[in-house]
Amino acid sequence: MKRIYLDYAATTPTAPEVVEAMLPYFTDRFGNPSSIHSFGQEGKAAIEEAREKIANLIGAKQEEIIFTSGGTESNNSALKGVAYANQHKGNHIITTPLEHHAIIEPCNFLEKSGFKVTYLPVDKDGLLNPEEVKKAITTKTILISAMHANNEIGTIEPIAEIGRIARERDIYFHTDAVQTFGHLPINVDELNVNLLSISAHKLCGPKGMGALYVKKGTRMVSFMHGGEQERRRRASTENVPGIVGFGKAVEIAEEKMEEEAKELTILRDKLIKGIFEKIDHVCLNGHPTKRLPNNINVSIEFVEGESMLLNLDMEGIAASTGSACSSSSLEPSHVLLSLGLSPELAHGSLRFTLGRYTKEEEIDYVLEILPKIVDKLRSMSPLYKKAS
Amino acid sequence: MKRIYLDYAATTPTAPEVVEAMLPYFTDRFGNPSSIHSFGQEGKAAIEEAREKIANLIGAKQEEIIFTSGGTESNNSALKGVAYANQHKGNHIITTPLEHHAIIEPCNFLEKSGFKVTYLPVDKDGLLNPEEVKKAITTKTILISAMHANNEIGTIEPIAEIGRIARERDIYFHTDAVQTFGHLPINVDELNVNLLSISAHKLCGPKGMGALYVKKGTRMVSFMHGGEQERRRRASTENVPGIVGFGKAVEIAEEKMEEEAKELTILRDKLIKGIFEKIDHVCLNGHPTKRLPNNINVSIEFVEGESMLLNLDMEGIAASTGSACSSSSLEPSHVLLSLGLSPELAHGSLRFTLGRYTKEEEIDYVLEILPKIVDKLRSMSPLYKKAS
Amino acid sequence: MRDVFSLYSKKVMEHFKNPRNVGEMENPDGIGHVGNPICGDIMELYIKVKNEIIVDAKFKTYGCGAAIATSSMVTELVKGKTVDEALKISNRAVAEALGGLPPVKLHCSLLAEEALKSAIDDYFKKQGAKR
Amino acid sequence: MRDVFSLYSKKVMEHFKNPRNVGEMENPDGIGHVGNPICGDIMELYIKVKNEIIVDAKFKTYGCGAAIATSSMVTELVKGKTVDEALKISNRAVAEALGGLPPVKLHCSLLAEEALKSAIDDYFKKQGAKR
Ligand SMILES: Cc1ncc(COP(=O)(O)O)c(C=O)c1O
Ligand SMILES: Cc1ncc(COP(=O)(O)O)c(C=O)c1O
Repeated sequence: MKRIYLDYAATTPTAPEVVEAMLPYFTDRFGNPSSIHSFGQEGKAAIEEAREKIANLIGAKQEEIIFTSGGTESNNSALKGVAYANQHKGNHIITTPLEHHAIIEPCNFLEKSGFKVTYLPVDKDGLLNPEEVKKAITTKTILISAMHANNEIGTIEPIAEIGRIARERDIYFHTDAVQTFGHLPINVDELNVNLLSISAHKLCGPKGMGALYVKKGTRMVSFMHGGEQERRRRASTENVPGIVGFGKAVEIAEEKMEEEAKELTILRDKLIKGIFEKIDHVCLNGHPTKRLPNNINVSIEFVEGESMLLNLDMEGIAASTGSACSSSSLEPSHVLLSLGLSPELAHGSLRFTLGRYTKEEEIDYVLEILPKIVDKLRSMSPLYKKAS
Repeated sequence: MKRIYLDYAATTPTAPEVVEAMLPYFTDRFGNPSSIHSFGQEGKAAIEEAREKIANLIGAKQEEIIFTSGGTESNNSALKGVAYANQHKGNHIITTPLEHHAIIEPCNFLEKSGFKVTYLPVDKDGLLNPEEVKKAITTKTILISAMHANNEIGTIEPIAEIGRIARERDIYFHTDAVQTFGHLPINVDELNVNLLSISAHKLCGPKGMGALYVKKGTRMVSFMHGGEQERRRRASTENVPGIVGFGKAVEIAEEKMEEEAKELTILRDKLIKGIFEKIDHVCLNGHPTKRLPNNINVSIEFVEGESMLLNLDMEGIAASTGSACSSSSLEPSHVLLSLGLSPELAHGSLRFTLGRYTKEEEIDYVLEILPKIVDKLRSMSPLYKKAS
Repeated sequence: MRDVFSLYSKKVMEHFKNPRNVGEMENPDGIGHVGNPICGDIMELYIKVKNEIIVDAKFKTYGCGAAIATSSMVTELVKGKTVDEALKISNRAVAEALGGLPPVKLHCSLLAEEALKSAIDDYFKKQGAKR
Repeated sequence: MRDVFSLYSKKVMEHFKNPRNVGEMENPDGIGHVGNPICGDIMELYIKVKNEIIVDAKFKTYGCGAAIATSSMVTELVKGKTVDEALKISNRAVAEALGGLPPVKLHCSLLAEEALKSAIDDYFKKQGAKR
């Protein structure tokens, strides 16, 4: 059976060109970049080349890019690093209820050590209002963190405006751009950010590889303590193949980004339209237009997400849900709940995220299969009975 | 020119079999292990298989292994995790002056937030004395961390005895086994450890991949906050190819370890003997017999380490030094200084670390080249003039 | 179906794919209704009892894979059992009959047990009312 | 030599591999001695001066690649210069003549500058003593 992967927001396949680029750095040019011999120096040269590509794509300087082990580490470093280093100025952090766990959990951790965290309100489409940021700021605010686009519902946030507000008040501003980097144009100056998190495996790069942009002059302490790598800002032997692969992924993204976004938007809108035509009692989650080009998130009433996923999987289609049942926490997606969705609708959510290798036939296939699955599940749902 | 790599303690080439094992997980079985669809579940199955291999090799249970991004993260997690979680019991940590920066720096960081750190004395061969551990323990001691074998001088420490002392007193005991895992037999019960750090790239596995053994029941807080991966103990999308590669590297190590250790010991002793025969004013750093099978560390008087390295590199030989000049700190190796070596001798240190692909001819070649280099450098050294 | 790489055992997936005894029942002797949409699991269980023996069982379930499979399994398990025997069917027995459930999904098997108890309760009540 | 993957520039490596003017000098007009083994760098610089012009320079150095290369370079730079001109040779000039040094190694070029100043100082002292 052919398998159709529509879960690009969770992770992407590593592009063959990326794997190709990485290969020599495993077995041949395998040196430790801290070593002064040629094995080390060729590794060093390779990571600096990758760093340059990443810096260029977001309009940053090379020395403003720190490699990390992924988006989660970038977020942990940014939040904890700024919080600890600026404690003397204040203990207040502003963020949003839409953030990935990799922001929420570090915030929870910081709250335990004396920081206060304010979560901004969001509207029903998951859009932030910069005016609310102004209201939330106090004299103790040292950091604002708001994601560039949401991983579940795809809503793209007014980061530049929020950044401007932060900058005017001299407050550090971080954005989690894990879902947008390599997919939408990013310029750190235009976005007015001090820190920006990215992760390679969301743009057909390798897993376990990320980076943090840190604007020159930003006061922060290290998160990963040890050796002198990354100008003493992130210890541990550099993952040279990973970094090279990240660089290659960025090179490809730079080239294809614009075209890919256009193509995916067409497929995205086709899938949304098709679902609405073929299934009743459906709603779209996230903003209808300020939306990632590859994100479809719908709630389908009277059926539960995981059972839809399993049925899709049996037909070879990989998707995702915000239903509790997909996590060990037993609570549905905090993002969907923050939009004001009922738990029922949150449990009935289904996310398809498209990507570089998605074909139109795959969308057609989903539109053929999904309605049947929904019918089947509704026919055994005690909720549907009552509603019909 | 043929290149000879004798810096295995810094990093190792990734074994071709390991790369082979990783490949399918980049492009084909690339799913996110948290996803419930088949792409995700095959990734999940793969990481659990690797976890089992690692657990088996050290006599641990599968659920006691947490994957990390490397030895540094394992050490940071262990130290900070135990310190923060046991703060109510005490604020005293005991460690050694031999530790890698990935232990020393987290300790420095913890000292800034109210913890006290005691560094144990070591003898001239870098050996710890378990009796000193007893003396250092106070009622506030919550954690002891002592490395299994030193990365610079190769001395193997009496970890089991130190562990016994810690266990009798109910104090958590961590060991940094980055240099021994996959090279020497390890059994966590025999070593009496609660936590043990390992890193894949030191045993022909991939860079950017490590693990932490955490004995069941150990009280600690997470270091990397975010999603629910690794039973909520280490967030971030799992580096599936890295984990699979780590598993494969461990599988190979298990098979070859004993034989490799024997062979390397012979080559090691040949190189040490040869250096002493061919060069005067030389001393061996580290313990003569309680020593890693692959480690040669000598100090060569009147010449400086980096200039030896560069000359070796020009002849195709990759080695390492504890001289200041190899780091940005401008201070010679803290490990060599802790043995009581004069700064001069520390600057004149040279480390060769052998490994799986080292051949006897390579050792012969070093013994042919090194004396010439030392002669050349001594002839331009103002120190040698005065001494001769 | 690629059972090898599934969150669930072969048996769970088999019951999930082809759930037994789905649907409503006309004139059931007992109805169990447990769960709520907030938790993401709702189960309705219907039983038909003759001479203290459960002769038929049906269900309707809104929920995850484990919820549907346990619903299916519990209806299979009760058929032919006396009411007293059925009361002794634990959630563990249901999970075991399915070849095990992932730890995070064990609570779903509780739902099945509760639905069964609730249906039998309802049966007792109705019996009591008849007398 | 694989300059492409070297810590140092081509020029530095060239001077490191074939340092110019290595050795002691008989009856030098000035000797500079700077650095100490604790820091890992020691440099001795000898100059021969005729009519206020440095006609020869030699060195002995214990130290890293940058220390040796800057020693070699500074001896090349001073030859043919007047003592006053030589005094103006900065560490930056030495580093630049070598095509740059890695940032962590810039202090080594300071050593060369200091050795030169110290040798000229010594020359002045000896001149004073002669008068
Ligand atoms: C918005 C966002 N932030 C952070 C992360 C975490 O990145 P990683 O899995 O690379 O740690 C993800 C994805 O997992 C994400 O979608
Ligand atoms: C003893 C020891 N501990 C920790 C580390 C750090 O490991 P990693 O580079 O994988 O972070 C190393 C090597 O770099 C080491 O030799």
